[in-house]
Amino acid sequence: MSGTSNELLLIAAIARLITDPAAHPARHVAVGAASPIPAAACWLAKMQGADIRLALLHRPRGNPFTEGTRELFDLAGQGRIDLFFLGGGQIDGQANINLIGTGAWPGTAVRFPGSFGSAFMYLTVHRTILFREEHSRRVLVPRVEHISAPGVSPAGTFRRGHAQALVTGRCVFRFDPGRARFALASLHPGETRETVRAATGFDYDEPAGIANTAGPTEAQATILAGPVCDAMIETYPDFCRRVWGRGAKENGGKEEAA
Amino acid sequence: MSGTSNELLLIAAIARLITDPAAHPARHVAVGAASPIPAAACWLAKMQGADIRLALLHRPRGNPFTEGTRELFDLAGQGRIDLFFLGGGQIDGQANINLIGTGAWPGTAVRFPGSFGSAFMYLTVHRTILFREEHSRRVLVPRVEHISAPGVSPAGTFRRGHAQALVTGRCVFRFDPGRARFALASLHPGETRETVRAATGFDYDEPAGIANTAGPTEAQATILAGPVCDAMIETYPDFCRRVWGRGAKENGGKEEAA
Amino acid sequence: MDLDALAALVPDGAQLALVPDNSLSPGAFARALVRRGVRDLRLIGVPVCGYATDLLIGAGCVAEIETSAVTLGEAGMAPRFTAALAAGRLRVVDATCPAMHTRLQAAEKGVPFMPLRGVLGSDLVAHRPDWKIIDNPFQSPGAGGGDPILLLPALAPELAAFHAAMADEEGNVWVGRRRELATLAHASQQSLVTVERRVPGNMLDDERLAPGVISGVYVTAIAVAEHGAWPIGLLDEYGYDAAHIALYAKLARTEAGFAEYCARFVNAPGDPSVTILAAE
Amino acid sequence: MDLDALAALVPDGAQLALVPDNSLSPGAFARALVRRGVRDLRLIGVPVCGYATDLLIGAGCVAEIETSAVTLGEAGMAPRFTAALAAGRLRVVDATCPAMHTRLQAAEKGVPFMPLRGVLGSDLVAHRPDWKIIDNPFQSPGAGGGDPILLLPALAPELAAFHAAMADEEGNVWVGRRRELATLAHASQQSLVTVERRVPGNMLDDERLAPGVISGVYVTAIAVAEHGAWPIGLLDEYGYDAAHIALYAKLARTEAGFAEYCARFVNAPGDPSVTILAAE
Repeated sequence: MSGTSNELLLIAAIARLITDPAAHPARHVAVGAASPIPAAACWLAKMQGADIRLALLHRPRGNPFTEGTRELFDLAGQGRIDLFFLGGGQIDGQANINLIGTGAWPGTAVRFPGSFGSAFMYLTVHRTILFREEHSRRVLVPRVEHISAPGVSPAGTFRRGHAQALVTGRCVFRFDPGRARFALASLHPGETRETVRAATGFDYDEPAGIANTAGPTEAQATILAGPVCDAMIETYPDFCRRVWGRGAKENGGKEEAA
Repeated sequence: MSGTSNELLLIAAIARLITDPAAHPARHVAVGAASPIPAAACWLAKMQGADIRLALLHRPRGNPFTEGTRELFDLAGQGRIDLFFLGGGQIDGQANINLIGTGAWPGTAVRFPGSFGSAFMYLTVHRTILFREEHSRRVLVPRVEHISAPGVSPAGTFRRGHAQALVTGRCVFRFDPGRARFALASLHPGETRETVRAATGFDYDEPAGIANTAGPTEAQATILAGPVCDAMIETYPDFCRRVWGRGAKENGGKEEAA
Repeated sequence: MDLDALAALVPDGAQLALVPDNSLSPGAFARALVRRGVRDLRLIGVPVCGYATDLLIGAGCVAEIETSAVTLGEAGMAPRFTAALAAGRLRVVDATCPAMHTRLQAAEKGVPFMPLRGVLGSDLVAHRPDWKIIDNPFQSPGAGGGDPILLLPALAPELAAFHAAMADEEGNVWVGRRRELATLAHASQQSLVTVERRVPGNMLDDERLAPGVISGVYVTAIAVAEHGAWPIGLLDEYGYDAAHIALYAKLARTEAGFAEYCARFVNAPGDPSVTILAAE
Repeated sequence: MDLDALAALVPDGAQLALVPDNSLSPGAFARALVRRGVRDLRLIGVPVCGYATDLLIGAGCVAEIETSAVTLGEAGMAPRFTAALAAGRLRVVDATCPAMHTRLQAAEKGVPFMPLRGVLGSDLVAHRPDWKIIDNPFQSPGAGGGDPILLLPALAPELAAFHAAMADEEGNVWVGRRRELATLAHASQQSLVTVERRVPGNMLDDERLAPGVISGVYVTAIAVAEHGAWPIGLLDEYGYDAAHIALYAKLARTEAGFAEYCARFVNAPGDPSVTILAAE
C-alpha cells in the first residue's frame, strides 16, 4: 500500500472534515469533475453511515440530475447544497482561489482551465473544502494573481458559506472566515511545522497543539478498497487502477499504445 | 346543418383571418383551453395547406410541450408564437379585454375566470384574434371595468403585436392599433349595420363596403366534418358531438344521468 | 404512507400549490384534504387551477388563493370559487400564467426576482404591490424610452401537491412529459406526491425513464393512490372524466348540490375514485 | 442531410454553442467542421467545453470563445486552447458556469436579463462590461445594505450543435436525461443536431419518450452520424473513450502531434469514428 498511502491519507482526512460535527451538516454534497479524492472521501463517509446524498457530477450513468449542471447550480442557489469542493491553480491566505491563470488576464503567462462554477458555488453553498494536492509556494501564494472566487465577502453581500478547510499533500489548514485567515490543523506523515512553513507562500496561524493527520483505519481501508472502489470505478478508472490496482480499461490499451 | 351553421361560419371566418396574406405569417399558432372554434379554424387552415405548426394546449395526448404552458409562454416571450386567440368577459373599443370581472376588483359583482396568460400573450405574440361569440352591449362595452390585457401600449413599452380582428356571433371587426379603434369588416348572415350597431357598446368605424361573412365552402365543410373533427374529438368531445354529431362519450352517460 | 397520512402533513393555514386539470392534478389528495377538514389554506394556482381547488373552496378549507384563473374547462366556471368570492369568504390575488411560472423559476434558481416581458398596462400590476417595474438596465444606449420591465418576486410555496405515475425505492417520482411539475417541485419547500404505483429500483439509473423523473431530493412524502388523479386524467393511463367534471359543475352550483357531491364522492369511506373507476 | 452538409450550414464567423464532454458533445460534427475548414468561429461553452472545442481551436477554426472552462477531464488541460491563448491567436472571454446557464435561460424566456446570486468579488465581473450589478429591488426594508446582485444579459447563440440518440419523422430529437440541451436549443436561434439513428413516427406521441424529446420547433437541421458523439459517450449506448481522449491530449501537446492526430482521425475520408469503433 506504500505507493498509494498518500491518496488514502487524503481521503481519510477529507472524510473527517465532511463529518465534522461542528460544521454545517453535510446532508447533500456535490463533487465536481476530475475530483476522485473528494469523491472517495464522500463515499467513505456515506458508507460509514453518514446520512449523505451524493451528487457526482461527472458520473456517466445514474447522474442524479436531469437538467445537467444547471440543476446543481439551482440547488446551490437555493441553499440545498451543503458542501462542495474547490481547488485552485493558486490559493492565497484569504482563501481566494485562482482558476484563470497567471500573467495578464486571462492568463497569458500560465493559463489554468477556467473558473467553472467556483465564483457561484463558493458563495452559495454552506461550506467548501478546498483541496489541492500540490503544496508549494507556486500554488499557495500570498495573493492570487486573479480571483476566480473570493475567500470572504464584504458585509451586505449575499453569501451562505466559506471554506471550512484547505487540504493539501502536506497538511490540513482550517479557515476562519471572520479573520480571513488559515490555521495549521494537522501535519501529514513526514511533514513538520517547518517543512509546511517553507512550502507555503502565505502566512497562517500555527496553534500550539498540531496533530498528525491520521490515515484510514483498517476498517476504512477495507471499505475504500471494496465498495468505494466499486462505486467509483466507472467514473474514475485511472484513479482506481492507480490507487487500488483495479479497473483496467478494456478497450483503452490499443489507443494508448499507439 | 342549420343548427350548427353559426359555428361553421365562425370557423370559416377565423380560418380566413389566420391565412390573411396581409398579416404577419402564422407559422406557429397556439390555441388555449376551451377554444374549440379557433382550434377548428387552425386545423382547417392547416389541412387546406397552410404551413402552420399548431400548439394545442389542452390536447391530452400528443401535447407538443414537455414543460407545460411555461414552454408556450417562453416561446411567446421569444417571439416564436405568431398567432394566439383571446376572449374576454368584456371587450372594449380599444381592444382592452377583461377576464377579471365586474364590480370592485377582483370581480365582486360578476366574476370571470381570471386573466390566464392574456396580459403576457397579448403583448408578446405577433398577432391576436379576439373571439367572443356573444355579441351584446353586456360584453362589448365602451370601457372594460378592469383591464386584464391592454389593447394598445404607450410608445416605449415593449410590445410585438396587437389584435388583428374581433370575431363575434354577429360580425367581424378589424382592429387598427395605430388608432386604437375597430372597424366593421363583415356581417354574418341575418345581421345588418343597424343590428350590429345596436348590439355593440363601443363606437367603431363603418366603411362603405361591408361584405357578408362567408361560410365554409363545400370543400371546407367536408374537411371540417372529416379530418378536422377527427383531430379534435379527443380534446373537445362535447363540441364535436354538438357540431358534427360525433364523439359520444363512452363512460359519461351514467354519471350525467345520475 | 397512506393517502390520509399524506393529507395529515398539510397543517391548517398552509400555503399549498396546486396545478391545472391537465397537469396531473391530485384529485384523491384533494378529497383526502376535505375529509381531514383542513382549514385556512392559502392556495397557489400554478399557473391556474380547477376541480381540486373548487372542491377545497366549497368545503371551506381555503382562506385565500393566488392564481391566474380557476376553471373547469369545457364545464365552465368554477362554481364554489365564484360563490365564495361573491360572499366575501375568499381572498383572491389575481396573477397571469407566465408570472406564476416566473416566480417559481426565480425560487428554483435561488434568486430574489426575475423579469418578465408583457403584462404592463394590465390592471393586475396596480393590484400587485409585491410586483415592481424598473427600467431595463440593458436597453441599448440611444434607444430612447426607459423600456420599463416587470420584476416578479420569487415564490417558494410551503407545499406542492401533484399526482405522478410511479415512485421508486429511492423516492424519485415519474411525471413524464409534465416537466413543469419539476419546476414546481424544485421551487417548493416540500412536495407531497400521490402515485399510481410503486416500482422497484432507481428510475434515475434507467436512461429511458430518467428524463421524466423528479428526483427524490425534492420529494417530501409519497402515498400510493390508485386512480389518484381522477376525475383528472393521467398521461396515457386514463383519460380526463369530462362527464364527472360536468356533473360536479352542475351539482356545485348550489350549496346543497355541493353537499350532495361530497356525500357521494368525497366522504365515503376511503377514496371513492377506486370503486367508481373499478365499477366502470 | 449528411454530416458534411450539416457542417456546411455553419458559416465562417458564426457564433456556435458547444457543450461539455459529458453532455452529448458532437464529436463527429466537430471533425466535419474541421474538414470543411470553417474559420473565425465564435464559440460559446455551455457552460464549459472540451474535446470538440480544443480540436476546432487547434485546426484554426476559432477566433474567440466565451466559456467557464476548457478541460479534457481526467486527461487534463486542453492543449490547443492553451497554446492558442498563449500565442495570442484566440480571444478568451471568461465566465462562470451558472452565468452561462442563466444567460441562456434569459434568452429562452425572452427577457433581456436575469439575476444570479454569488459571483460578486470575483475578478470575472471586472472583465465583463456586459454584466451589471444593481441593488436588489426586493430587499426587505430595513435590511441595511444595498444587497448588490449580478444581472446577466440574455444570450441567444446563433447556432447550437449537439448529438442526440434519435430523430423522428417530425424533426423531434431525443436527448434523454440531458435536458440542459433543451434549454440550449430553446435559447439558440438555430440548432444543428447529429443523431445516432432515425426512428419512425412522432416521439412526442409516446408518453415514455416525450419527456426526453426536444421538439422539432427548435431543431433546424439533422444529420445521422453513427457513433457521432465519439470519443464522447452517448447515454447508455456507448461510453466515454478515455483512452482516446488521453491519446488526443498527448498528441495535441505539440503542433506536429496535433497534425498527426488530424491526419489519422479527422481528415480520413468520411468520419473515422465509424470505422474505428467498428474495429474495436
